[in-house]
Amino acid sequence: MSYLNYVIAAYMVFVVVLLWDFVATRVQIAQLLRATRLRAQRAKPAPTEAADGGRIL
Amino acid sequence: MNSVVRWFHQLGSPPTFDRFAARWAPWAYGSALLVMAYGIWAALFQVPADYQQGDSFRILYIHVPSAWMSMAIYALMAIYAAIALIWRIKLCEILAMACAPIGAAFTLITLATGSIWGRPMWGTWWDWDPRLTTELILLFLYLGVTGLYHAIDDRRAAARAAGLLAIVGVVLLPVIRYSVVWWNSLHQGQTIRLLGESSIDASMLPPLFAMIIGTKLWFIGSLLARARADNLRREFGKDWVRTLAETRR
Amino acid sequence: MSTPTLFQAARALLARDLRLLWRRRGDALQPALFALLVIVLFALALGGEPQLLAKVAAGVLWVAALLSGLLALDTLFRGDAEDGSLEQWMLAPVPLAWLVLVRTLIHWATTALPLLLATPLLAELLQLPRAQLPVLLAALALGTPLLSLLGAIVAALTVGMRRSGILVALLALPLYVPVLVFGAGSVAAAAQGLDPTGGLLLLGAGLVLALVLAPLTAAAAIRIALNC
Amino acid sequence: MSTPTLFQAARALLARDLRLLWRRRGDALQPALFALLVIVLFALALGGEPQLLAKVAAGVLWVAALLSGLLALDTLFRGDAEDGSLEQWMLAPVPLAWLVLVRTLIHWATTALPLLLATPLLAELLQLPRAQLPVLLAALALGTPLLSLLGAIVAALTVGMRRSGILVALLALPLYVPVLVFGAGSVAAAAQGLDPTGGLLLLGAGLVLALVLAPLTAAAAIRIALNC
Amino acid sequence: MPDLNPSAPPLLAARGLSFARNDAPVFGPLSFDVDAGEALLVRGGNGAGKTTLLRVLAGLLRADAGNVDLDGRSARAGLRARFVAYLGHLPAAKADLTALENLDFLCGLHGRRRAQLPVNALGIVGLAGYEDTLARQLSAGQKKRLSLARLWLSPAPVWLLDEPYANLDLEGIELVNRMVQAHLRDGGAALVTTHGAYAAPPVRTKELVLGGGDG
Amino acid sequence: MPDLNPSAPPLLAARGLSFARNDAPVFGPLSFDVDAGEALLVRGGNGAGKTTLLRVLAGLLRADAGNVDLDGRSARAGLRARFVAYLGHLPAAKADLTALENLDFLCGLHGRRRAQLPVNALGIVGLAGYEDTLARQLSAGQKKRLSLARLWLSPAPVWLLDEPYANLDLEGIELVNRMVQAHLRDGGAALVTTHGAYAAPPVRTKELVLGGGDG
Ligand code: HEM
Ligand SMILES: Nc1ncnc2c1ncn2[C@@H]1O[C@H](COP(=O)(O)OP(=O)(O)OP(=O)(O)O)[C@@H](O)[C@H]1O
Ligand SMILES: Nc1ncnc2c1ncn2[C@@H]1O[C@H](COP(=O)(O)OP(=O)(O)OP(=O)(O)O)[C@@H](O)[C@H]1O
Ligand SMILES: [Mg+2]
Ligand SMILES: [Mg+2]
Repeated sequence: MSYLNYVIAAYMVFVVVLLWDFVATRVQIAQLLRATRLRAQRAKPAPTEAADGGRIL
Repeated sequence: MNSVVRWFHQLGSPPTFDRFAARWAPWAYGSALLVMAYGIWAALFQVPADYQQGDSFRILYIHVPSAWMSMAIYALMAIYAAIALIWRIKLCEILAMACAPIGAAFTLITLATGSIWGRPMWGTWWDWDPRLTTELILLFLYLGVTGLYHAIDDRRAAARAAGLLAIVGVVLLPVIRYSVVWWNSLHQGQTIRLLGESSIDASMLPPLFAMIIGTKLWFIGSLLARARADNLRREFGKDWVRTLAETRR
Repeated sequence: MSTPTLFQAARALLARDLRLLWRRRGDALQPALFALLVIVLFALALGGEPQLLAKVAAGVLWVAALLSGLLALDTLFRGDAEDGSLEQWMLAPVPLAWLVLVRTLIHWATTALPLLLATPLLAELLQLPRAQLPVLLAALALGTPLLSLLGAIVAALTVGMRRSGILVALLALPLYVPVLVFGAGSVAAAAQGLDPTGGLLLLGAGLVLALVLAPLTAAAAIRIALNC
Repeated sequence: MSTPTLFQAARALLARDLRLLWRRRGDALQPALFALLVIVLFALALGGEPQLLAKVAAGVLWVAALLSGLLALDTLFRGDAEDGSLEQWMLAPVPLAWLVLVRTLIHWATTALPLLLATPLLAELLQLPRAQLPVLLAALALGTPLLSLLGAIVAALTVGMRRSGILVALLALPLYVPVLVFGAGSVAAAAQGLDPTGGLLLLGAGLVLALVLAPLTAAAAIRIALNC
Repeated sequence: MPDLNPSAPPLLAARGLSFARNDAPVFGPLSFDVDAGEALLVRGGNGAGKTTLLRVLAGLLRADAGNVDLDGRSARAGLRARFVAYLGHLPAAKADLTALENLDFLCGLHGRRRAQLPVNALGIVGLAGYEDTLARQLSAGQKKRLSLARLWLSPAPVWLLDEPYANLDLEGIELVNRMVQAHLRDGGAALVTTHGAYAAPPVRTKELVLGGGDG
Repeated sequence: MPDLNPSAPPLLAARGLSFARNDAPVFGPLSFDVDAGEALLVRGGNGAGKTTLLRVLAGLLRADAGNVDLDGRSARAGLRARFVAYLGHLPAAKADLTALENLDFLCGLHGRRRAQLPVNALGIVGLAGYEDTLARQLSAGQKKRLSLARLWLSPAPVWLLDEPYANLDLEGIELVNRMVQAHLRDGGAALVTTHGAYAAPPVRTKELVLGGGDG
């Protein structure tokens, strides 16, 4: 009787879960750095908008 | 103990830790890959098939190291959490919380591989055997710790609350460890001893060693990377993060 | 866009709920996890005899689905009532019943659907015979939205109360019993080799009826509960 | 009476809780009623086979007790947190852990005790063999306060959260599992004619330990959860 | 927006309105009109029934007697929804959504005034820079300002404001007054409960004093 | 009650007190003294950190740096409990208990001043006749008055009052001022947050202005 399928499945699980562990962390860090950059960009033109908004009333 | 605290304080400045983690995580991942690549190759192609279990016993090489990691990581997490609670060291909070998802991952691997192994060996995917059950509960505990951590806004309060839960959950560890001894069980008893006389064949040991060390190294890499991510999230908006984001384009 | 159309209001509600769900990602899995926990508890309490377990599996799964739905019920309107959102719903230019229907369906999709997806795994844990799985899935797919809609009425009735906790459960369970009887009954019928379609058809009919009537009733209940 | 003694504070808390209970009389019975409903649902879902029922009776009763305790957990500190009472507890000149202990014991007496009293009836409904009843009662009498104390830790941890709902269940159940294993295990042992005292003694030891440690942990958790 | 034609029916008219809780009257039969461009200050001590009156007018509570006309037509659910915006003690903001997301949702539910965007509204109420802050993290006054932003976006001509000044700083009080002024200039109307401890908006103002209570 | 001896240490002294949320400072290092018989008005716009400061002083939040001395001794949980009474935004009253029952319980928990009875305190804050009314049925201002009654009964010499004037009518504002005055005359001290929109109590008063926020 061959147990090959089971062995392959088990090793796949191992690889996939560890891969998830690796990729998820990388994505998190990349997202954080991107969000930081976006925020820095948005911070520059923001003040004029706010001043405008204040004068509408 | 004081020297430990001092060491954490020195490493504890967020930019310092970020640099440290960014520097060493790839090394840990890389060496883990190397060691595990050897281990898996040897386990799959070098070790002879077992006369009773055929090829299925090759699952042991990922099942057992993962099972040990699942418990060791929990213990480490509880230790970090205790240090964080007592001395209020921020780095330890981060490290403790970074342990939880990795521990959950290894627990998941243990459950899945054990379950896959159990199908040919016991003729069932799952059984309500004490060891299997307690391992499942361990998964819940990990999920509970991460769940609690993400359910609270203030990062420090969240880490302390989840850390407290982690410490309370430590009572479960001996139950998992000795479940096979206390109750009669389908699951294998203590067979593998790394030091001293082991009841399995000596030729089977080297790849097992490799996998044990490989998973440890992977854990270190993952811990550093996850702690770094959390550290960045907490420091979001700080100047040093902004310069980092600009330079790492 | 002076007055929003029904569709616009529904879209706004959907966007809001998905955002909230994303912000608390973990919560989406919780009903499924809870059902898993009930099942674990059961298996442990029964001491892990496989034959016994297989016999009670379908029943345990139904009870688990029902209880996790019950626990999730509290989040249906409670939060919106406490922060005053519900007041604003009542003041909105779209019918309250429509908002209730949309909210209930979203709630079903985010709480019961994950459970439905996890059912094959849970069934395996309880060693449910494979042949019964399709019937069980069909029964749950028809039954859980029905439970959500019936639950909406109860949640609406109790929304004005500070701590409803167990009262919700007490009010909801009698309404849930027929669903349980037909749902678990059809699986039991399949287990005995009988034709399960009768029970399933009844569930389907109940679902259609509830889709129309339950939101209207729940909207009326909200108006009563908030003392209008 | 400038600063109240421990005893005075406990008495004030007891008087308050009894008054609140009296004002919402119905709530006191709710856990017992909920357990009753779980049991009825089970009996319905299993289609009423007496033999099968008798076999699973002790397990179902334990699960019912556990779930009803779980549901009641939300009322342990939540209400006091939301209206700011818990802030005042923290500012009181008596230790927070003491107040937590008293509150937990009152909560046990008002939620779990009625269930305990109803157990003989519920056991009859499930056709539990008479001989197992004393062991079941002893196990529940030792187990439910232990569950309440462990639950207090979880309730305290989640008290700062707006909607904890199922998270409470997720956090509590791993802690509850050992209690369940020993509690249901001792009844199962009795059913097989073995000596159940081992499990009961372990429960007793756990209870003594929890009486000391749980309030301290829960008090620390409250301080953390309210961000102190 | 209703026109300012003086022969038009009043925007909001109450006739013989009364409310009782368990047969104990909270406010007696009241009759009053509020025209477009006009504000009604509802005064009264603590417990006088101000909140109750506003909730009755909004349709959140059902009056025991009397009726409410909106722009000459008897108020029913559909009409009320298009005519009335209510600002109560509760923030109606989801604690787990950001300030901007909350406004987006409420605009989807209630519609919004042409040419008004949620972002600008936040700027107007002084929450510029708080777009991405979760509502739970706002201070008491900031939460109030968020509610004001919702009000500002609402297309309804009748504003029911229950203690809009509470928790606001001086600049915030000034903000409410400017908002009410601008709203009335556009042909809206506002009912404002206040204890008289604060400055009233500098607009055409009627007053309604509720007795009872202990104030 | 501490004596009024001028050489006595200040009743409450903060030294280099600062608090940060997720590493963002809410208020900078603050140092101030409050002597017996003295009131400190904490001013600042919405979101300036007034509430946060009071919660830190009460020990509900943990300061990041600096320390608080009460009557010359470093503040720890036990000492704080005897010295500090806190009135925040939340009523700390059970909705299902009557006004009097709520006071009874809080006196059991915190102790009470000699010669002060809960019933009398209700009369003082203008809730005479509401003894047997459930707290849930009180109006916004009446709930505030119930909290004031609790404060009045507390034996603690340091009062921390977070926006005590909000929701109160003119007579209620006057009541708070009279209460603070009487408390200071007895050798107590009070910290009061306010937006400056209200009358301050006519007593020896210091001021602390918090910056930041948007006010
Ligand atoms: C879902 C199913 C399973 C789970 C959750 C599981 C869990 C565990 C755990 C937690 C350990 C570590 C115990 C310790 O070191 O104290 C372990 C070890 C081990 N497991 Fe499993 N297991 C499962 C299935 C299996 C199966 C089917 C086999 C083989 C037939 C197996 C063979 C082993 C062996 C040989 C060890 C090493 C024992 C030792 O020497 O310590 N396991 N397992
Ligand atoms: N839910 C309720 N059930 C019963 N009585 C209530 C309820 N809410 C308020 N009351 C009572 O009705 C009266 C009017 O309350 P209302 O809230 O309208 O007063 P208010 O004028 O808004 O006072 P405040 O200035 O204090 O907000 C009060 O005497 C109050 O005690
Ligand atoms: N739970 C919280 N989490 C994160 N940030 C918060 C939280 N509570 C308040 N903040 C922020 O901290 C700052 C100070 O808040 P605080 O409540 O102390 O202000 P305040 O001076 O009392 O304002 P107000 O006059 O509006 O009551 C604000 O900018 C607010 O957004
Ligand atoms: Mg009011
Ligand atoms: Mg404040």
